[in-house]
Amino acid sequence: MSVYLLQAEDLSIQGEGVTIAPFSCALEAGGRLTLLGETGSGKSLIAQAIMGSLPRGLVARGRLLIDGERFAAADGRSRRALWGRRLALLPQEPWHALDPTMRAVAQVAESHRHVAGRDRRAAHRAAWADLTELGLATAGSKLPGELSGGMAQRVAFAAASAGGAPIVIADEPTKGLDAPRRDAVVELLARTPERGGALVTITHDIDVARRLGGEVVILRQGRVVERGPARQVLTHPQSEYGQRLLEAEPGRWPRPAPLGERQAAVVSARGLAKARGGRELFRDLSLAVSPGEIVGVVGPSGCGKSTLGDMLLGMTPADNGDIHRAVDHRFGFQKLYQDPPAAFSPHWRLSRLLDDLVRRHRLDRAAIGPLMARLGLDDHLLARRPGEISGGELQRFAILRVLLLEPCFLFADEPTSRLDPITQRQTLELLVELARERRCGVMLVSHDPALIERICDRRIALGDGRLREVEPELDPALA
Amino acid sequence: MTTLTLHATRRWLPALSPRQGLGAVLLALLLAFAWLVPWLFDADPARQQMTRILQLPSLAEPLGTDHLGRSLLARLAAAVQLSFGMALLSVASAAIPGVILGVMAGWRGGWLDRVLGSLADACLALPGLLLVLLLVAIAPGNFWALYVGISLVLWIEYFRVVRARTRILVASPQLEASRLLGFGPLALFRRHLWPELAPQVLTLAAFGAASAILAMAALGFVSVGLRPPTAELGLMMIELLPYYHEAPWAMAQPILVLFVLVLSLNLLAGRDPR
Amino acid sequence: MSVALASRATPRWTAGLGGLLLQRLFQAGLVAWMVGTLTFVLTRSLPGDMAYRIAAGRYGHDMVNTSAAEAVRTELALDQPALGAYFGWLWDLVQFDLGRSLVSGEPVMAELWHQLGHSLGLAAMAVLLSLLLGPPLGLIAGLKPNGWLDRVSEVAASVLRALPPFAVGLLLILIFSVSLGWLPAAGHGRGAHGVLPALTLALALAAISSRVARNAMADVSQSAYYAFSRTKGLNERLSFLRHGLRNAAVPVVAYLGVQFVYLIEGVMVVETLFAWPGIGHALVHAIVARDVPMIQGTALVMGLMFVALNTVVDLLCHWLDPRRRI
Amino acid sequence: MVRPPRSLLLALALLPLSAAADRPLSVVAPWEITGADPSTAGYVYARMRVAETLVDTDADGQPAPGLAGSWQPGDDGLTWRFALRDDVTFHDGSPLTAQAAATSLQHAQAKPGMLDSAPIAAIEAEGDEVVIRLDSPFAPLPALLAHSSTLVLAPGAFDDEGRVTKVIGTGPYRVKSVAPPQRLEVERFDDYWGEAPAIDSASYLAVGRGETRALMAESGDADVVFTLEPASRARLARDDRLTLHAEPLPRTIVLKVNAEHPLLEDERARQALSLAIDRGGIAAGLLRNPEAAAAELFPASLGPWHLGLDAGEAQDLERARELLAELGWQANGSGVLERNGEPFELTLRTFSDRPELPLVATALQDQWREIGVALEVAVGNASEIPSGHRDGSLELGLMARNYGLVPDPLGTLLDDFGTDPEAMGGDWGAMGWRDDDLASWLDTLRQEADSAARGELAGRVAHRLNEAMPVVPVAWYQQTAAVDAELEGFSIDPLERSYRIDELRWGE
Repeated sequence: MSVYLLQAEDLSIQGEGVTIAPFSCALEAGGRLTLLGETGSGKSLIAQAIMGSLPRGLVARGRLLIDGERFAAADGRSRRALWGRRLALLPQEPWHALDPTMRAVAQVAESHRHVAGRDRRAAHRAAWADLTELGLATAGSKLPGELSGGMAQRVAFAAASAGGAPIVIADEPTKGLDAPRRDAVVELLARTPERGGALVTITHDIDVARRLGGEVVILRQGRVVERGPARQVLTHPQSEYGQRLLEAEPGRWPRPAPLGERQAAVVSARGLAKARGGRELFRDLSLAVSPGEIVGVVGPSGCGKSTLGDMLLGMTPADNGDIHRAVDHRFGFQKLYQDPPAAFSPHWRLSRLLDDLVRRHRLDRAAIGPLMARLGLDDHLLARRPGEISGGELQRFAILRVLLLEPCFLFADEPTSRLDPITQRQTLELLVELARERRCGVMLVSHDPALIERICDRRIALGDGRLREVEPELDPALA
Repeated sequence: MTTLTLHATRRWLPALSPRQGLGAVLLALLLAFAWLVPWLFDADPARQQMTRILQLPSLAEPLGTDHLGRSLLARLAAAVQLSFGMALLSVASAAIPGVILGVMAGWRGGWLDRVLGSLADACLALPGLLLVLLLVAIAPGNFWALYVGISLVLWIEYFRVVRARTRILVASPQLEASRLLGFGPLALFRRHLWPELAPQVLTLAAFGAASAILAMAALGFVSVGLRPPTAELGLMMIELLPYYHEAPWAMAQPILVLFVLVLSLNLLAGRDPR
Repeated sequence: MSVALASRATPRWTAGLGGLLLQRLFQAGLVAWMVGTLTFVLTRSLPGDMAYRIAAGRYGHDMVNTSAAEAVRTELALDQPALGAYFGWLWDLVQFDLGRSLVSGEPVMAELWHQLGHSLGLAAMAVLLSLLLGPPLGLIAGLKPNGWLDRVSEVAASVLRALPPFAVGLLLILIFSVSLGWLPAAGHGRGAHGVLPALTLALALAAISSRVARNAMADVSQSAYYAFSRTKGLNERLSFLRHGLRNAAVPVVAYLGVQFVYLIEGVMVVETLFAWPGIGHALVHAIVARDVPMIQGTALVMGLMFVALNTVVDLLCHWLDPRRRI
Repeated sequence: MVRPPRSLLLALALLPLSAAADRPLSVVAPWEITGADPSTAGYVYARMRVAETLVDTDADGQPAPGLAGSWQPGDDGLTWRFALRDDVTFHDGSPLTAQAAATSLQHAQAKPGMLDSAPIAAIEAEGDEVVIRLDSPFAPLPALLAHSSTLVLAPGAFDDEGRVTKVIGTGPYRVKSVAPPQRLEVERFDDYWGEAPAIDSASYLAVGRGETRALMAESGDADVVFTLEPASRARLARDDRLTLHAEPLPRTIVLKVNAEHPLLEDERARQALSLAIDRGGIAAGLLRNPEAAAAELFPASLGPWHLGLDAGEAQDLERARELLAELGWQANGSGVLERNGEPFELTLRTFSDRPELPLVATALQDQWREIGVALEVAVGNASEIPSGHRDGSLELGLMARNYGLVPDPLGTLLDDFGTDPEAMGGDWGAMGWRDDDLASWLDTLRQEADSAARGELAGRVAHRLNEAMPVVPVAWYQQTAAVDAELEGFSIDPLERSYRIDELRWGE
């Protein structure tokens, strides 16, 4: 029996508009492999090829060796018997991957019963044991709808690994989670290799790759750009793309130009307080945002960051305290959203959406051309629908749409948390430049403290019910 | 891709998929048949020839004659014109209030939602058949009152579907963003709500039209609402029913026309966007 | 490590039931009042002389003449002022007294009991058959959207939607009783009599419920949790039973409530065609013969039956979908 | 319910036949059972031989002894004495006495029914005779007592308010169960005074739709099916498991004309409308029975009343146009006749209880369009014709008038035309028309007993009605029935009084 748990030889994928170059790897017991790359680089397709769950229309070629057994990559059906028993897949966005009408414990117990083969009572006990060990004792009998992102991730992990599969493939395990929960998930994943299994992780987050260690493979448009041990690849990357990827970490971004003197605030608030569902979010909070200034708000998810922004825009009432806005500009208060496609009606071409805006506010069309160039958007994008262009391009289009109204205040609610690192850096740099140029105050919300520390003029930390004005020089260790 | 998309729908409806294209073509053919026949053949739908009843389709009479010797071609064309008009009226008189109230209930929520909701539940409990029978009795022989009566019950389906969809959409960021950009309620409805609701509403319309005509046939079956010699799809089925053994092809024609109507409206409604 | 049974975060299915039943009770009261008033107003504004109509209903069209009409007018005191009659009726309604049929003289409740029993039996058998025919076909079609079965069932649904119930009924009689002789053509008495009318109704209902089931299953089979149930090791059958069926059942059961609207219209036609002594058939005669107490009684009972059926559907949805209990 | 020993022996004796005898007979017909009272549903109980009347009818429809063995009028024609049979018992075992018969008839007279058309002063019982006293002589009284609304029921059948709670008659079959409006089951009554029926039990089912009735005959669910749709008759004739029967009926499809209406008051206008009707086309095309074309009111089965006119000659479009031209009607642009600005437009009321009536109305609509008459057809409830007669709003009414309600058509004619010249016409007869001769002929016919004189008067009445056309005949009816080939002894009662199921037996 070869020492390798999982071996892939010249694994390649063809299909409409998708080609993944031949890729090989070998994972022995305790081995870790991380596929690092941006959206569309084909990293999740490789994982699905290994599992044998490629969508219709895509064909895999090459050979796979799992636990000594040889499989042809093209024949996905043969590997179905291994699902849950030898190969476990931790899906993206686990809160969608759990059955909304079935309680958490039942979804874990069914893996114990039908995959691991335990009888009903033993499976039930094992499920409760898993959940308690993951700190979910109270969440066991809840429905997925009642669980937070982090809790759902751990329930999905328990369900996926209940079958005792030695090889675990985790697809974007930290997507949409805030910093503390991201670290908890990384630690959870590390258990499999520590217990003699093999871990394949797919992520776009460099920090996660660094913490996991083991072999790192950097992918771009379906081709391997660089591979090697994490310590070496993630500190001194040889390839040019690797370096750009590293440069995209907030810690290495250049500091933006200083604000200069503060003019009269575009929006200021005094003694704000808000409670939600009986829990107090914040009390007697006062702040002011002056034109061109970038104010950062950071804190764990659910601490009321978005609610604060909505209050400044006047969309959510405050429990008490008052808000003063620069009155002369009716459409001056705009918002950027976390999930760009959700902020657009998917049925219309972008050109028509722009026409509506121009016709509504009688703007002059001449301003659009230069602004699009500035945002790096070329004209043929206008003929497409929001769903047919990338997340980065759509977010930049959202910025274009907002800037046409010359806003005086912009609330950016985690605008780049779903984007890839390079696009994230590019988008935020553009946002800061344009805010400075157009003297537009920005409140930037993010769950990534390093990002907030790097580009914001002032920082507000929410979380333990009190407002803490954080020192400008944030200690990098906290990142 | 069909070339028949009307300009009005271009602004309101996204482009038609091949499936919808087929539906539009079928519908256009049916309407062309209804409006061209009286123009090409000058046969009078009410002229009877007692000596030539239930004739097989022949060159002179392409669709044969019915139990009174009347030309089925002329009658079917007249029936399609009348029934389409009234099915459209019935669907519109059900869809328009249904959609408007649905959007209002979904958008505003709160007490308005509860009031409209309980009104809809109460109306759904009204035996629709009874209302139609009473309306027919009040205005005997008046088809229009009858078709509106039929839609008294149908509007609730539109209301429920639209309210559910609107509730989800109103909470979504796309509407919030557009509202911040300064778009008014009508623009929001046209750009965000209608394209999402259109497939579902049109599917309901397809079945609504068919059930309106079938309700007419059901009433004719218990000899209520008859008004000779008008040719109406539902009533033609009843008139030709006794001759189902002798001339099955005669009774099959109105049913076939209704089937093409249902299928074309169904295809036109398009696949559910989900 | 003893596992303390965590406190029940999601309450048993009976939670939130009280509120639902109360709301339905309120709706029943509203329906009773609305139906009563509406039928009262409508019947009052019916054209034609009520005395003549009732005489025709009683003595048949051969024997109806002015003397018969006058006898009926005096007997039933038809010239009562409208408002007095309305409150009189309302007062009787509160005491659950629906009065006597003007045509047959029997108490309305007795007639309704006999006819409603038959109609309810037919409707129940029809819904059962439609659930056996429609949803299973729809679920299988939904597993492979746009597959050949999906297209065939869509066209079949359109055909069944376009076919009038009496055409379907005639076809069934021709096949099953005339040529095959398995089932009686019409009438009532033995259980076998109800099969063909119920099947006629069921086909119309199945056409719609199969499309609803197909759409529901198409959503479920393309959802993330269905894929995860497969990749975590469950075979196709277990995934379908444990995750596919239940999630697809919720919209299908919810749609049941709306289906009864079509059922009542179908019942009228099927009862006339198969000579089934049901409520639809009786309602037509009641309206033609201007038998006002019978019309009001039938409308009231049909309305309340509808509310009851919707309550049952709500309970079923409440049980099936735990998300509603939070 | 313990069966009396005597019938037990009888049952044993018939054992070998019992296998065939106890196969139930199922009868299907279009008419529903609205209740238990003879005035509303008497015809079903009479036809299913559950209850009987004092007077019966013989094979060719003349009055014959029923529960009353014999009867004769007093010399002044005002008191009639009916001698009852002495060997008759009701289904509840009680004997038929004169007093029981009198009370039953008194209940019948209190409710709307056939007895209203006779000037009855009192009905009493004297010894074993029922004595009926009249205000004025009325020759066709025995015929009235043959109508199903005068069925004789046992005293136990009535509650204290005179409502019939249970049908206890004297017929060969007794009610086993009744489920209005559709189903009635009867079983043999062993102590029947007449000849015991061969078939043990029978059921009656009311089926409204013609197609369903035909299919029940074809599928063998029904042994005897009455009133077949014209369209399905041809198909059933070809089925060898069934035998088809058809009998002309004294029921005629007629047009009731409002003779006071400005367009219709002139006799020539009525003649023109009658001449424009293609009776042959309607009879052959719609009713699928060419002999049904009726140029006159009374069919051949009514003997002296029948004139024997040919339907073909009754159609003459040219003559019709001439008559209308004489009255000053000219065709306007759209082909409709007009006279000083007023178009020739009429509304015809009919009803759909009899499915062929709306069809005939549609045929008339097109045929009258040929001569420029615009006809609007309103299909509604049967009662709209008598109520239209009463308030004068009726213009034309298409209906099926039964001149054989009782064995002698005079009864119906007196209702439809009347004998008082000042107040002629009736709900289902003439409207706004008077003719002194006709009134006097009908009046003498009421008293005249000699049949030769009655025959001559009948001919004169028929001729006058045919010229004046207060009521325009269109077509005669046929009673049709599809019978299981294994049944023997089936015949159709021309007066539709009885299904004669007691004469049926299963062949070997």
